[in-house]
Amino acid sequence: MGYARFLIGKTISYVLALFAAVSLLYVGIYPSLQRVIEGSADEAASEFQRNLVKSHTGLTLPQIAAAVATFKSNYLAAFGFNQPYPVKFGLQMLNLFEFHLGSAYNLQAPDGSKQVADLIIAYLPNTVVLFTTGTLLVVAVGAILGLLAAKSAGGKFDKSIPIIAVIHSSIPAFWIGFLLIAYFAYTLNWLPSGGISSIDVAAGVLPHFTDFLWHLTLPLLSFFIVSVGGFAYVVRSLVISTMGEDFVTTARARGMTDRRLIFKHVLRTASPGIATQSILAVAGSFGGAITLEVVFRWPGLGFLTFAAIQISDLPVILGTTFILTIILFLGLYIGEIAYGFLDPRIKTGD
Amino acid sequence: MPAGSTEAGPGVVLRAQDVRVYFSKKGFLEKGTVVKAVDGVTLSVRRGEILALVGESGSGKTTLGRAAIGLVRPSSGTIILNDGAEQEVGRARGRQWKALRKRLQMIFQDPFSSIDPNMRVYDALRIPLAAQGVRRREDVRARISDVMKRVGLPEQIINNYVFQLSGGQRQRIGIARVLIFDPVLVVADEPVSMLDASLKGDILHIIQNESRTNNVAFLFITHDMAVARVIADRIAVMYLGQVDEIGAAEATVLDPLHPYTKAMLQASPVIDTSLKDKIKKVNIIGELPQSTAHPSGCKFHPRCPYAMDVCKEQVPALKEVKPEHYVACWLY
Amino acid sequence: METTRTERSYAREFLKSRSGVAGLAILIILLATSIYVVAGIPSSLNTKWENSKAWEGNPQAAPPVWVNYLGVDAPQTLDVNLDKFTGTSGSSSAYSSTQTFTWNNDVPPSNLVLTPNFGGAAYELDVIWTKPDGNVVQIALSFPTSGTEYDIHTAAVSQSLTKYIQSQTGTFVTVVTPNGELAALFSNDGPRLLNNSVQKGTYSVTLQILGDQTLSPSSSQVSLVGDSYGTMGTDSYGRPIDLGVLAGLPWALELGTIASVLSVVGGILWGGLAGFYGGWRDKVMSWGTLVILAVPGISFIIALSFSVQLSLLVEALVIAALSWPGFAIIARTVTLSIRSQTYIEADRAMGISSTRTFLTHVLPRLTPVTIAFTALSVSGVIIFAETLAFLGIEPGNVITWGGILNEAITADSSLHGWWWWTLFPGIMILVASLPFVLIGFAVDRIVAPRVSAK
Amino acid sequence: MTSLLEAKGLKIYYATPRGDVRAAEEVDLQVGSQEIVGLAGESGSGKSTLALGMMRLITSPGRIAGGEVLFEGTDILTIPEERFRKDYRWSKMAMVFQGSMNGFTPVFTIGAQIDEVMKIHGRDGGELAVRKLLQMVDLDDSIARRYPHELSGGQKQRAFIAMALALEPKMLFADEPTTALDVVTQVSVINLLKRLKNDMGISILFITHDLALLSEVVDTAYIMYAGRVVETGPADVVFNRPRHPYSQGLLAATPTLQSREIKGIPGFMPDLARPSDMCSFSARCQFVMDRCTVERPGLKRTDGEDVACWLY
Repeated sequence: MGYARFLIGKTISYVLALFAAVSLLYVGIYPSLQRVIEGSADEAASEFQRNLVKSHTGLTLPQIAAAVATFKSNYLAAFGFNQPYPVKFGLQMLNLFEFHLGSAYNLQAPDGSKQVADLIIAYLPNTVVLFTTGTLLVVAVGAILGLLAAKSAGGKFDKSIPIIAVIHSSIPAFWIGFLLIAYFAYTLNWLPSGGISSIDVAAGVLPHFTDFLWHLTLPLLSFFIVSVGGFAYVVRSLVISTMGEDFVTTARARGMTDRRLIFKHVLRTASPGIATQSILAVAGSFGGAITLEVVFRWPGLGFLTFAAIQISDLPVILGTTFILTIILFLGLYIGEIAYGFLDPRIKTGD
Repeated sequence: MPAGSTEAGPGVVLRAQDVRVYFSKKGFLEKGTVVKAVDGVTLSVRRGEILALVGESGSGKTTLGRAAIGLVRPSSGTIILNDGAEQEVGRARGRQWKALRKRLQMIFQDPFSSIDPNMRVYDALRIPLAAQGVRRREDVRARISDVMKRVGLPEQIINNYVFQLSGGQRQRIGIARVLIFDPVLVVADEPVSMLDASLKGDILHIIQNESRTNNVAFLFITHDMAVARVIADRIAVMYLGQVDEIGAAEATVLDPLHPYTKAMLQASPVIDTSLKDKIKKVNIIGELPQSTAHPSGCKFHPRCPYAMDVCKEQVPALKEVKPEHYVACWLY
Repeated sequence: METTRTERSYAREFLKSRSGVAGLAILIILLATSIYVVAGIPSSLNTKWENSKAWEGNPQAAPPVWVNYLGVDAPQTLDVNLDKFTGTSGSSSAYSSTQTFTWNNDVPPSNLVLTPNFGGAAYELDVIWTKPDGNVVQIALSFPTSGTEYDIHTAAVSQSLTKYIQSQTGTFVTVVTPNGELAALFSNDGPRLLNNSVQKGTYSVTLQILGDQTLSPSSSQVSLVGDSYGTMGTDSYGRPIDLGVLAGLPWALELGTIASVLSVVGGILWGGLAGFYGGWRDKVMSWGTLVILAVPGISFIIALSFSVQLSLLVEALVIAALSWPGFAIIARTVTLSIRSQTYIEADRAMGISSTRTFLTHVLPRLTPVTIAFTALSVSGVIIFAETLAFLGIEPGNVITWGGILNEAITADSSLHGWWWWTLFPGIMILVASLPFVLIGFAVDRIVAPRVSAK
Repeated sequence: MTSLLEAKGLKIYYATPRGDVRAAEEVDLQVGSQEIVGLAGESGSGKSTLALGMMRLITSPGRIAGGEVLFEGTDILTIPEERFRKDYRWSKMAMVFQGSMNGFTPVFTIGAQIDEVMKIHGRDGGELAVRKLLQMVDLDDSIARRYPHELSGGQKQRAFIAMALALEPKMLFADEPTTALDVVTQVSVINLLKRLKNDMGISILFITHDLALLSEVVDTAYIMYAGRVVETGPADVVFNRPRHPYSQGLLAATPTLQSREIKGIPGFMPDLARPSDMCSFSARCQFVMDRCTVERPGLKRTDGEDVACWLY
């Protein structure tokens, strides 16, 4: 009951936040967005004109020109051109949320479509796979490392955690990618240097999948190396502060083994805090994940963005930015929900 | 009009009239629940008197104390400060409110958290003065050294950081910060409950001394009947936001009227080694109800061994059963 | 007794932390280097950097010079300067200058660049190249232009060398690669000229200029372009990586400092005030924090860069505007714990204004945290900005490590084994961030707000 | 009466940058079977440290620096930690803390935690066993399904006592178990402790700073000051005819319903990191003699009790 209320409250607050974040985005990209819409109006109009001419409707040239002009102004009207700003804002936001992202200047989806939405649909799953696997790995291993460090606070293992955290904070993800490629792909020849899979699904699902994992290894490893230290450090601090609480002494007095105490009681108690930190970790590692796609030519949204930057394909850049906002936002939302689920005070509605 | 308010004579510095403080705990998409922290209290404090407000946690004594000096705004009722002219405390705002701060003061329970440990003693005393417009260096010096003498602090600690001091010394500074204004009324919220036994006596002496020699009135909040007896002139016993009994300290402790007061006194420990193999009987039933669900009628009736039908339905008013000794109970 | 500390004891403790002091030392070195760069490297470098023509004299994609010590034979560039000319002037003038040099590498250089300087119009330029064994190779150029660079790709040079190869091998060759031509200049002579090993020893170069008017020949140069360059090698345009790495330092430090000071101070104040106010203002402000947290910084700036002209200040402002939420969240937690202390209420009871309460109790507690975060955040901003540059988003006219790395990945440097191209700019990012991280962690350990989340 | 628990010359030190803080120094203490022994003193006197030490719960930077603790004749300080954890901790000697209010892990239900303590010591546990324990401390069955934060202070304290009884221990350490409770609730907890002694034969070491409360409960009393026992004997002797000036001062400083006035004890406790040869109370004692500042008095038996003072 308490949790349901928490859930509804958080959902409303997050949806409003998403709307606000996208509005902010809208303001930031306003000039280029208008250019993109006008560009796609032009393209649609010329497409329309071609069709008119091809279908031999018997219209005269001036009639065709007039029809095309009407078409174009209708097209622009759907995006609120020639309307007051609030209406324009509303219409364009609506189009954004309906994924009417226009068509790319040059880039194409594997199926040949130039629609930005199609491009994103083609590239999105790869980003999700890389990013969620990476985050789960970092959270799981980081939590264990942090716990072990806290357990032996002051010990050798514990002292190495800050070092890992320093590495985390001073090395860009993509550069780690470079180093790993140079070593594992070109020096040792163990792992592929990039790409997502060199075996077609037609050759069988299992070989395709193993090859996919094969290609996933290095980008995942890079993501892991860069993110795990910082997260472990945070977990360590949280656990150490939890270990100072009264219930730890009493639990020890109850004859609990240290292992049980730390892995069950302390971890579970610190878990809402860890969830919050995961949220921040997700937000923080997002940029790094995007650049890794570039380094490993992993065909996800980051790679798509990079390709679009190289050739100034504005519609694609705007589209990926919008989608990445939503993905990041979902990550944060899931973290928040997990937090509520883990804290009994929220569960019981206190 | 309930008794207790009738004593609006010239000696009264503060009069609370049917004061209620309700907190609404309103969440998102949620019907607000109301916590009735103070639920219709009428009492008055006389000049230079120590009135002890005794009750268990959740009785509303602290909220009443805070409301009395204007830190919490009452939901209804009036609180009148009578210091030469009458002034409404509960409604004061802005400059008026700020001016009240000099005359109505508060001593807090925890000497460790009520003074910023990172401050120097001098600043801890200087900043409140500055806030009230005392800025001349000589004036500040003079008042600080005077007040430190009054609370028995050696002058050489003035440049120490607060964190370097012991709990007893910190509580003295807490009192000094209050006395430096020469207030009319001070709410002392459990000022000795966190101190070691050997320190309690000294702190209580400072408070007693201020009330006798400087005519400072104290509203002394405590959960401990024994402390109340030692320090107070009068005792008011609170239960679930209401005053059940009010009278002279000796009379209230030695000859309590309200069943709840009696139970509290039965429960209070005494030095008595003969009790060691006996199960102590306390004439009270069950536990304190939740803060949001107060019983109807007399709020004590579900726990009262003498409860009658009338108790369930009607709220008893404070009655003067003996001279200057009021009780709110249908037994009388 | 509580352990609370004064500013001075913070400083003392910091100086006791080994990593903190190390960070401080690195930072001082970096700052000194930046001052040297700003003062010593002309700002025209930035425009020159983008002009690939300007770097043709350098070996391209060459490893650093010190690889020679690692057993790799990669000759350095050797400049043979010819400045003392002797000869006759008048309507028929002839000048010449000779210089010797020693070649001890097993491989020939990667290019030969001839830059004659004679002022006026000459009708012929000859290079007489004498190998240690005495054999002479002659290169002739008709109507040379003073000040122009002639290298192995120049047709006339190529023709002269082809002729020499034919004379030695006795066979007719049509196409000779630049490698072959350079081999011809340096190898042991004979029929297998192109496959013979390099002659080690003293070579002599004579430059002869013939003209029909008086000329003023001066410092001319024959440059034997090596296969290694500088301390960090070159990229595929021949631009020295070490120069780029140095030039990128002030930008990174400046941007990092401005952006992190703005974002940390802004975030701490925002979160601190939210926590201090409490109530609905806290709710609104925390929600505002969430909004910015939900904006993916990198993509947002990428998109923005197509609407707004980036400059150092604009980029710093935008990065700051997007990166404060983390600090706000932590500052809010710290402030909430301060606010629950009774001394905040005590202040109110004594009529002390809330502004003053914030200044005397909250701000001092937030200050050490702010210092720690500012330090940590500088490294965050540097990495963020270099990441953007790596993706191709940077203000025009600056040299950035991320930009160099961007060119490296575009040129497939890993595939070609040009490790120096990616290694050094990356290390530089690490070196520039490291002192801030070390200082930040050291301060953080000392002030240890032990912030439990939420 | 043979003693169930006996500390002999127990020393517990905490390492600090200023040197070892001697929280407990040469403490001798006995708890007989089916006896409630009281341990009183102000903060910093070492009374809580002593209980933690006897449960072997002192963690770094603290350490047990000497002495022995006998439980049924076995020195429990020398047996391996794992065996002590399994065979003694909670199963033979349980503990109720001053902070028992916060003694439950906040994220598990009360029932689950009581059940867990039985399971980890090889008992069956189960819902029925939990319910029986809760009934023993007058708590409703529904408490088992609640989270700690849903309970009042008194309920939590009683639930914790239920958990302490889960393994039927012979010895219970009760460290300020009522300090955070209201007086009425305090009585119910005290009555509960008395019932445990009388009905179940459990021995209790009751630690508190409240002398009045102690006088109503204990058979034998120990008064501690600055890490040492200064007076000990049967309750009626210690409370009715205290000998040590500190005990006298403490009684005069304790507010009870009988008192019209209470007195403070001037001065401070000495720095426990700087051991000296004098009587540690000498600086605050109104009867101080020359001898007190050069030689420390040991516990001496006089009139049916032991007191460490040169006056006797």
